[in-house]
Amino acid sequence: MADDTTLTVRFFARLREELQTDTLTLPLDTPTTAGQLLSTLAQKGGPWAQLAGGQPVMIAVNQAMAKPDTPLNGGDEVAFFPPVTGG
Amino acid sequence: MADDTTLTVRFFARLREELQTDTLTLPLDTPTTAGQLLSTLAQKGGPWAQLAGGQPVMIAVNQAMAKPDTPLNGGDEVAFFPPVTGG
Amino acid sequence: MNYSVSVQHQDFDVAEEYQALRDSGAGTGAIATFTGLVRDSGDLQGVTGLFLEHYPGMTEQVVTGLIAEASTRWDVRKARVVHRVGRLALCDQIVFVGVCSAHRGDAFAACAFIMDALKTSAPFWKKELSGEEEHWVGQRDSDLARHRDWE
Amino acid sequence: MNYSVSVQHQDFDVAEEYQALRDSGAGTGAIATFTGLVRDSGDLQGVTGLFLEHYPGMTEQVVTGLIAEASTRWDVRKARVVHRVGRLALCDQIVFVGVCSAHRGDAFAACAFIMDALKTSAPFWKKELSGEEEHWVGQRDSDLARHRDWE
Repeated sequence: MADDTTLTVRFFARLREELQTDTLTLPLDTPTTAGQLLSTLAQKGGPWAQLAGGQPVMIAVNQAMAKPDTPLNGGDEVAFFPPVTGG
Repeated sequence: MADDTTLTVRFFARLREELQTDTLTLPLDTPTTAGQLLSTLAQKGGPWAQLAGGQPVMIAVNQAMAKPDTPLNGGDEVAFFPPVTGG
Repeated sequence: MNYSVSVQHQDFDVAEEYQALRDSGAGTGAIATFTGLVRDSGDLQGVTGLFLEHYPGMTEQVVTGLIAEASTRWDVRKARVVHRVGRLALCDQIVFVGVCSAHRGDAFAACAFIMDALKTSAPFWKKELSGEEEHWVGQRDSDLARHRDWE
Repeated sequence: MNYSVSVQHQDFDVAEEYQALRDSGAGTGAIATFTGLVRDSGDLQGVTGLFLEHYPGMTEQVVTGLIAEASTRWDVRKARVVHRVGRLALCDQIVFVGVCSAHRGDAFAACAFIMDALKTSAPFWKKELSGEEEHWVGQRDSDLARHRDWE
């Protein structure tokens, strides 16, 4: 459950499968950005390392497209996913 | 009934109504063109005069779009009509 | 390439037309359709109906030629054109154009091309009816320009 | 402007969608529709089905935004988008986009714009299935280029 001191992080499609994770709830101690969060997650190693480079990762913050320098606030929902391919 | 010595001449839409004619069968004595036929018909006067100028008249010969200099042969079907407005 | 053209007095059923287009093989990824309806304003305001006339025989040849031209320019797996003639009421269906292609770009382009080209080269004429008033519709410069844009 | 967006597992009925679009008032002269189907070849050959995933909540917002953008650029009297998710078989319907306008140019443009923009900005992901094989589809440069062409 997201509140003012946590972030909800969601993964979709190939990323969801490779990270074997669809949702994480993380404490938000200090101001950060979507890009910094990606770097932090990449340090978990294994399949998480791909978040630091390689295949492109798209970012949404509160269900709107965002960029690596988009600031994150407590309670935000952040999502990481591959380029979209619907239709 | 068209045969080798006659032309069938058809009129459509506004022209058909104003000329009060949908089909004419004319003898074809000498080689002619669609444009010459238009001039000849315009000489009938009254509403026929419009065929010599004024509003644009489109021409088809044997059911394909044609031009004033398209030659006419015995047995041909010639049609005169206003610009098309379907769809 | 599979195609069919009908000019008819009776109404058409878009559901049936669409089902026939869907039955065009597993290579079809895209179906684009267009339907034209009788609107309440054209050259006249307060249009209550239309009367449509055509040149039987020539119409079918011209429309078949437009479909053939579209299929040389784009991937067209199946194409269908239905055009009504006679007296139509407000909101009635006038024309249907449907195209199946492998990809959406081809389906949209071929469908729009056939419709635009039909407007300026198929021998149909439209008379607007508004109460007692009747008015043969004039050709629109915008229609000629849309057709030229495909050249 | 009247619009509606659905993301659903179940199939949709183009006949029903078309009837709802027709019911858009006597000012509508043109209805353009697009339907996407599961094709037998994509990144893989011999595709037997697809699995489609989306981001619930964000998808609806993005697609609604695309319809709103289309309606600032063209006359849009009614617009409808249906997109399926989950497991789909060969030849199944994937997506429907329908637009009503006064004129055909606006209907075609708005319908094609919504479809092209959806492909590159709505959070849907497609996995191709071919027998035992599974493959997440990559974004196509041609799709990005088609979306940029509208800018």
